[in-house]
Amino acid sequence: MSEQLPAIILLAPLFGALLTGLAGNRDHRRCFPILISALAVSFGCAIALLVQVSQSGPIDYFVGGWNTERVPLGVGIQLRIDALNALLLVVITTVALLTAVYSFRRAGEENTEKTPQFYMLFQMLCVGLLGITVTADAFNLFVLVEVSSLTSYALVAMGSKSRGTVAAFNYLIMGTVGASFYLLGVGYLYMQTGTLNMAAIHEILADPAFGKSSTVFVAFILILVGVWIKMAFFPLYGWLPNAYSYCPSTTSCLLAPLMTKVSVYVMIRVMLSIFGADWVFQSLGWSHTVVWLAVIAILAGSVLALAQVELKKMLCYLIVAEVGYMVGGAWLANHWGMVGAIYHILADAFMTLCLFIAANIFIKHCRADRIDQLEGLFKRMPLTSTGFVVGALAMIGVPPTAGFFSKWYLLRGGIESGQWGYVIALLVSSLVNAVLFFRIIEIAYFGKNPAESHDHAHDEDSHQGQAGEATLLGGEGRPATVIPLLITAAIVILLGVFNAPVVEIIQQALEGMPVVGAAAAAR
Amino acid sequence: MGEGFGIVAIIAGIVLLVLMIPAIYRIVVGPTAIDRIVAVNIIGTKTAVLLVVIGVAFERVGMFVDFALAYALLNFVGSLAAARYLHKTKAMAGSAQPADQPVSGSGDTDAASSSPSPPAP
Amino acid sequence: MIVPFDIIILIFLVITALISLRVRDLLGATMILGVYSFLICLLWAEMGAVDVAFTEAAVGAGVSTVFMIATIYHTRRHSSD
Amino acid sequence: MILDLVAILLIAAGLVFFLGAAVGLVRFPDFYTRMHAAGKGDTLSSLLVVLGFALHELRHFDGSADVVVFLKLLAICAFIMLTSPTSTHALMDAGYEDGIEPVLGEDGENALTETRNRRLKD
Amino acid sequence: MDSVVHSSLPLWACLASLLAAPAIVLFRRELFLREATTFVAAFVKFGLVLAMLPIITSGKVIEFTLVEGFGGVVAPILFRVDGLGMLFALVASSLWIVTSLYAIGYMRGLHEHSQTRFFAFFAISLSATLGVAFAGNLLTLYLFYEMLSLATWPLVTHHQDKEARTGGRTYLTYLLGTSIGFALPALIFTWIKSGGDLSFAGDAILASADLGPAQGLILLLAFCFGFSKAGMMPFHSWLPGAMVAPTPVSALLHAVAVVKVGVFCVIRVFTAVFGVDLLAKLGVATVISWIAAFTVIVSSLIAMSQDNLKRRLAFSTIGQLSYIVLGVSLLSAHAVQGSMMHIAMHAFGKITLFFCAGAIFVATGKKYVSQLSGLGKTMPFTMGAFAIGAMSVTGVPPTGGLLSKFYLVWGAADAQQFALLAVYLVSSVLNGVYFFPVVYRAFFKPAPEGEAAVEGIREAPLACVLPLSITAVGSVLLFFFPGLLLELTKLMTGAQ
Amino acid sequence: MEFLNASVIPYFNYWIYVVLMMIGLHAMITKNNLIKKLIGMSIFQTAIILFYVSIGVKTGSTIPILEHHHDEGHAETAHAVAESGDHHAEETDHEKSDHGNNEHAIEADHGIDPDHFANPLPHVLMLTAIVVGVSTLGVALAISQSIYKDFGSLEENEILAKIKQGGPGVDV
Amino acid sequence: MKWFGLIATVFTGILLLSAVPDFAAFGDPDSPANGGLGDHPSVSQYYITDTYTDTKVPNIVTAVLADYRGYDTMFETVVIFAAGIAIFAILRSFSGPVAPSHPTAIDTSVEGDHQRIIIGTTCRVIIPVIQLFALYVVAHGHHSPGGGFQGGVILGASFILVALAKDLSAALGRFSEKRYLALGSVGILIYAGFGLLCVALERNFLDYEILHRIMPATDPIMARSHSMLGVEVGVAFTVTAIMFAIYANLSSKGRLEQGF
Repeated sequence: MSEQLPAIILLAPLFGALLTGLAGNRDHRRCFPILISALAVSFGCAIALLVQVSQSGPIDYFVGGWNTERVPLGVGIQLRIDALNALLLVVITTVALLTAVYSFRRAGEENTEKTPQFYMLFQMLCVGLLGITVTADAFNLFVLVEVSSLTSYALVAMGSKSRGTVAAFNYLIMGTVGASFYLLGVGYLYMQTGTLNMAAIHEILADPAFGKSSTVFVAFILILVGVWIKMAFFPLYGWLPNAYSYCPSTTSCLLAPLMTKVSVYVMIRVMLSIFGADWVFQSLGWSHTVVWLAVIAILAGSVLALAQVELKKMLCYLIVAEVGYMVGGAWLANHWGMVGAIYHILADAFMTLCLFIAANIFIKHCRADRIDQLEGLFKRMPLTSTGFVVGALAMIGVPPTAGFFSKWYLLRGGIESGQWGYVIALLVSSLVNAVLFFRIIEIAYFGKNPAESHDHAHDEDSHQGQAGEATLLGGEGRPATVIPLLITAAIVILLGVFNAPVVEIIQQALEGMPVVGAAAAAR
Repeated sequence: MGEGFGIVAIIAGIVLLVLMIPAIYRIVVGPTAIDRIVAVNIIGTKTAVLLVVIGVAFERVGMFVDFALAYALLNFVGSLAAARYLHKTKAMAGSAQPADQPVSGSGDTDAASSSPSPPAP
Repeated sequence: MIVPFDIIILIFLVITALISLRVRDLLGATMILGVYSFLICLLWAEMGAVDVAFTEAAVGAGVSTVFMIATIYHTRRHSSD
Repeated sequence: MILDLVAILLIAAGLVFFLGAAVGLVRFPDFYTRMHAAGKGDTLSSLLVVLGFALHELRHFDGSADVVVFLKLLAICAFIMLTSPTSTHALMDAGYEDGIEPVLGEDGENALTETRNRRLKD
Repeated sequence: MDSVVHSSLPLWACLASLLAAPAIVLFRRELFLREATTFVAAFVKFGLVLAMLPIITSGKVIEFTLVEGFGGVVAPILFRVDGLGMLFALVASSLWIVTSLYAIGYMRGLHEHSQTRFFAFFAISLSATLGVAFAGNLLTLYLFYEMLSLATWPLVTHHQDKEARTGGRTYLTYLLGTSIGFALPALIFTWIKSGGDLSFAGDAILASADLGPAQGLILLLAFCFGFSKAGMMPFHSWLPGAMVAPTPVSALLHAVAVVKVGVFCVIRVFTAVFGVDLLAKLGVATVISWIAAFTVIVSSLIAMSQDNLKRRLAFSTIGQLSYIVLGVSLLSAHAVQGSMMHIAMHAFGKITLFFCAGAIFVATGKKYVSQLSGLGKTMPFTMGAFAIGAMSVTGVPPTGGLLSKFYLVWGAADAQQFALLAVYLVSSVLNGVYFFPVVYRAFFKPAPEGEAAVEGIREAPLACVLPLSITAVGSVLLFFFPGLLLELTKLMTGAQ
Repeated sequence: MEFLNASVIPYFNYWIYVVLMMIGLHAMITKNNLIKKLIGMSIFQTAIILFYVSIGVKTGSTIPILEHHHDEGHAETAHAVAESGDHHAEETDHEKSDHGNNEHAIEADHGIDPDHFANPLPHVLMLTAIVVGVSTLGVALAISQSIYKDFGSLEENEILAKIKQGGPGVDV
Repeated sequence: MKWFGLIATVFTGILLLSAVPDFAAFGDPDSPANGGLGDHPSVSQYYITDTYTDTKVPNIVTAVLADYRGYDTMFETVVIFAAGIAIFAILRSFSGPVAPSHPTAIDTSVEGDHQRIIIGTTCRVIIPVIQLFALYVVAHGHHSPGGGFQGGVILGASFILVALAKDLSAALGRFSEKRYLALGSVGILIYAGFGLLCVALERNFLDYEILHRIMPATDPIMARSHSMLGVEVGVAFTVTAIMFAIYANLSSKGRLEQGF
């Protein structure tokens, strides 16, 4: 059975979604256990795969049994799991699982009669993201991107906020353009190579004859732009802030950590597995331009975040800046930059999750989403605040959180490749983050008379009819929301403290690659 | 496309396509939506025919006839929807006549399930 | 592939695409999009992509126009551009 | 061979009718008359063309497959004959409901209004 | 270093107070238990540090790896105790006991709010301080350095009013800004240059790196300004701002822990990152010397003009910190030794002064120098201790300050830097100029009208007076028994 | 004219695809009405499909469905292969190596000339793309209805103005 | 925005056109995509020459769709299903008084009546034919163009036609919400179930070959062929259900009452 894991990891949430559809409509309480068990199976598979991969190297899985012994490569669809996507699988399943726990009852409150549908979309989104991660077929990736996008449009539009619907429409238009550009790029590649399998394309493109082919060049631009739209890279970020800040809280917890990160993964996958590091960094010679774009993205994201008064929107702009980190890191064209970018994917997923869960709890309990309305929160919900502070510190890059170490590797990459603009942008953005978060922490820490607001909190709770519910501390949210937050905070710290094994796995994934491999980096 | 009849098919097809130009002219010029819809209807019907023509040109009519058939059947749906749209918006704008009993159009009908129409003011 | 068909249909396609975007009456625009999809179907067929053409026929003639009309019915028929 | 000849004749006839429909579509003054040209000419021309090709399919009458294709083509004819007038009718009706005024006859009476009035009386 | 002992003692010493923090929160309703926890933690911590002392004095080094990294990726989180670290840890942990006692008196005396939070974060700050003292490599050092900045923020802003908010904002802006903006890139640059080695063990990290003078200068400046807790101008103004904190905080943290962490880091940078040899070769340390000298003089001059007692002390601290930095940058053995000793000497002296300032505030509510007239009569113990502290900081016998200043001056002479030697002397005079008027005013000026009615001794609570007496006595004792300090500092400089 | 012959005529499909794509993209970006945007989106997606299908065209080829007369001769081969059961894999292996070495040998073996049939792969891919397109269209229409319900308009500028005003029904 | 759009469009156009001269000529059978590159034979050549031996399905597109790239197709079905659920999630409204913006009366004018008779009769004739034909398309996908998706859309369109000819509630009477949601799930369940069955028999996902063990009287190759039919049926289920679901929701603003 263990060799079937690459398929099962996807099938578990898929069947979960179908079962939710079949069984959940009658009784909404059945949805949650199905969700949790499906995601737990996925999570188990992801862990098993990570162990397997880190011990015995990449796994190839041929759907339909069309393996290379029978047919040429590319006839069937191949799934390939190497260290890189095994890590990402673990991240996706973990985040999904934590969000699922967070969604307990919350989802029911937010989508009263559509809970089963919400959970179905939730699980199908996971299917899409996991599928994007495991596939080794360029077109299959497109299909799965569409699965994930379509579900995310719906998840964003499901909310009760009317602005969320408008945001969803923009998201849909931009997302379609992005996916279409990607599809077109794959078409160009197919035209030049006659295959859709990433490894096969890579093999063909390795021929120096393609170094100057304008078709391949345009294909690369198209794919890159498409993926950039999907990840909200700076000039193309327009859809993100509204979509993530006006959607239901569970959705934002799920989308914000995962969607952009998976897109960054796709970019790295395309760069390394389809075009090859050699071609991208040496034949193309664009590293400097893209890194400067990333610098602009980082600075713009930070500045825009600084200008926001709404908490979630501010976080959204920070995502834009963080995307700049990752794109810049990946394009530094050296080992540590790439390691940093990949490590930052992992770190940022958890950081963002942490901040979004905390922000959602804050917003729910304050009934307000502006930063200056958060006064005195720390007194009321110390645990939530702890989670928030951990996320904030990670975002700033304070050791020993994961955010520090990703910045550490990125900076090393930046210094080594002499991209001083990037280094400075990274530092400036850290400082801006510090300003941003301490502004919030200050407001939440100072605030008005805590005793008063404490009583007020009780009022609110009883008003919402949750008075009977067990809460950890007086004004704290319900355990199902606070526990995932604390787990995430713990992960953020642990991922930082134990970054060495993770980095080792990343290095294993990059092994043997021409520009970004560890061997290439060794002087 | 070798055989003699392929040529006939191609010529017929070209003529059909060229004769679509008036329809497209009508689409461009309008003046009303329903004029356009009529032209669309014509092009739709002709598409079904053209599919058969293409099939003959490929010498594989058997493969094309299926969806020419599908076209002939489904082409109807678009026009019907447009017509119904115009009807309904008209009904909305104009005065509504007293309720009639629902028409039992198709055999296994269900007058009960079609929800009773609220009496118009 | 049948070259004369190809060229004529492609020219028609561009024309219909432009018109459907020009027309301010959304109902008309939708119907013209229907024509566009008929032509596309013909194009696939003459390029030998029968399955694609069949799908386009089913989708274009059967459902997508109807979806759009249903939406226009519930929203507004007139567009400002 | 004769079959082919008949087929070509039918196709040619169909194209001629279609020409008529096309000319009518462009030249007629109002919606109803255009509809008239389009509805009738279009249906008939389609029928004739498809019938022509159907006859062609009977050219070597040996395998059953060809007969199936022939029958399917006939079915296309049948359905065009069924649906095209129906949609013409529906559109005509819709056009009337939409408030398109026909060009009036000599006596200044709108023919459709007249029918309508008469039917209301019944 | 010849022999290395592997032991988890440093970890436990570090954790002792960190683990106390949750306990303090847990006992937030039982005041006695809460304070007892603080005390127990303080004593345990001090005990653990003392337990390590024999090992260190016997010339060994304690190492403990908390999280194992691996070759070249990133340094492990590593504890390593050597003479300098031991010295600093001794000072910090011993003074914590005293400060705890003082804090209880102070906080209760003023009926402060949120005392639980205060004690908890205090404990965490101490952990971070010891973490810095025991850090075995640059990464661990940076980690605890940042932890300290963050953990002291709630203490600085304890009052939660507008002034506290401003002070806290300045505090974090300076500390985080410089550490992220300067220290972090410097760290990473060091990491690259050294080929992945950040450990303090063995030769200096950059000893064998190829580094041009310009690069070296930039790196050195980045480090010195990056660790801006050392208070070098122009990154000094957080320190006066942080005086809004309750006095125990000012006393322990801004006279001992936080600021000394800054200079400790700078010393580490000089000795363990660059190494004296490399700096001598590059000849860039003079720049730091002159910046430090400038800071010394200017801060003394500013201190003279301050009326707020705590602010005056703060500027004095800035000057004294730069003494230490200046000493290290002289690169002569005696000056370095003097610098290390001055950490301890100044700590005892300055904490006494702060305690006194706090005690005055608790007893009379007075904050300004100009209000202190005649206070020597009502608060003789406090003002006596103040005099001793002032003597120590100025360097008047029989107080410990004299010894360290002596070594510093000696070192300056060794280094043939007579201008800098003059700076030391002039600034000592200035120290006297801004401290002794306070003493004079307290003892010899008559109390202002209207307050004179109070007769007899009216001291602050015993919990306040006792600690300040202890530290004052400590200052004097250090003059007579400096053996341990000399031994520890020799351990460090002896190798050079 | 030379330019036409050299660059336009052989690539006519590709030129038109670019034109359609530009039309669609322009509409998606600049049109004010949401439904118009969606019309643009449809055109845009169709352009891509056109591109793909054009890749797969071979001059003089027929549709990718095997013809009847192949059926008879070939069915036997298939049966033979099937009967050999477990040897199946080896046999295809053998075929594959043949395939790599000499295409003509294959033609002789199977009687299927790959140039005789249009390339099926783009068709398969585009089936999927059409499906995706219609699904996206459906969702987009649903979202537009939902927007209309909230804002009473489908014009982008009106919606933005209403959001800015924060009128009734708009939660900020 | 207008200028930005124009610039972006023109830029994209120039970018795309810049590569066009580099393309293989239109219709070239030896282009990389069609004929392969040097010693890399193109995948499509393999499909054309070997599909029949591998699967015994003459329609290469169907074979590639449902077998070689069956994984894609499964997710394509999931996309459809997701769209259906998405539209349900966005539009469906359960509560609230029926306060339609338009009077929803069935058109009851005399003309309307008249029209309904004509259209109704036509539809009554045509709908069964369409449905039958749809089933034929699904079943005959191996030999002629068609298959689950096309058949499903046609079948869905037939229900839409019912709704158009009468009204939505009539169509819902035949194909209720509960039914179509279930049918949509079941369709994918069938598809994925075929795959999972292969996994259960210790082969890779969607490796239909092994199913000959449980299918009576088949060999591995025919098992592929039959399983393809099976998954096509699954696709048809989902597509039918979802196409109608989308229409039903769109045409009634999610109320599933009278509708459009």
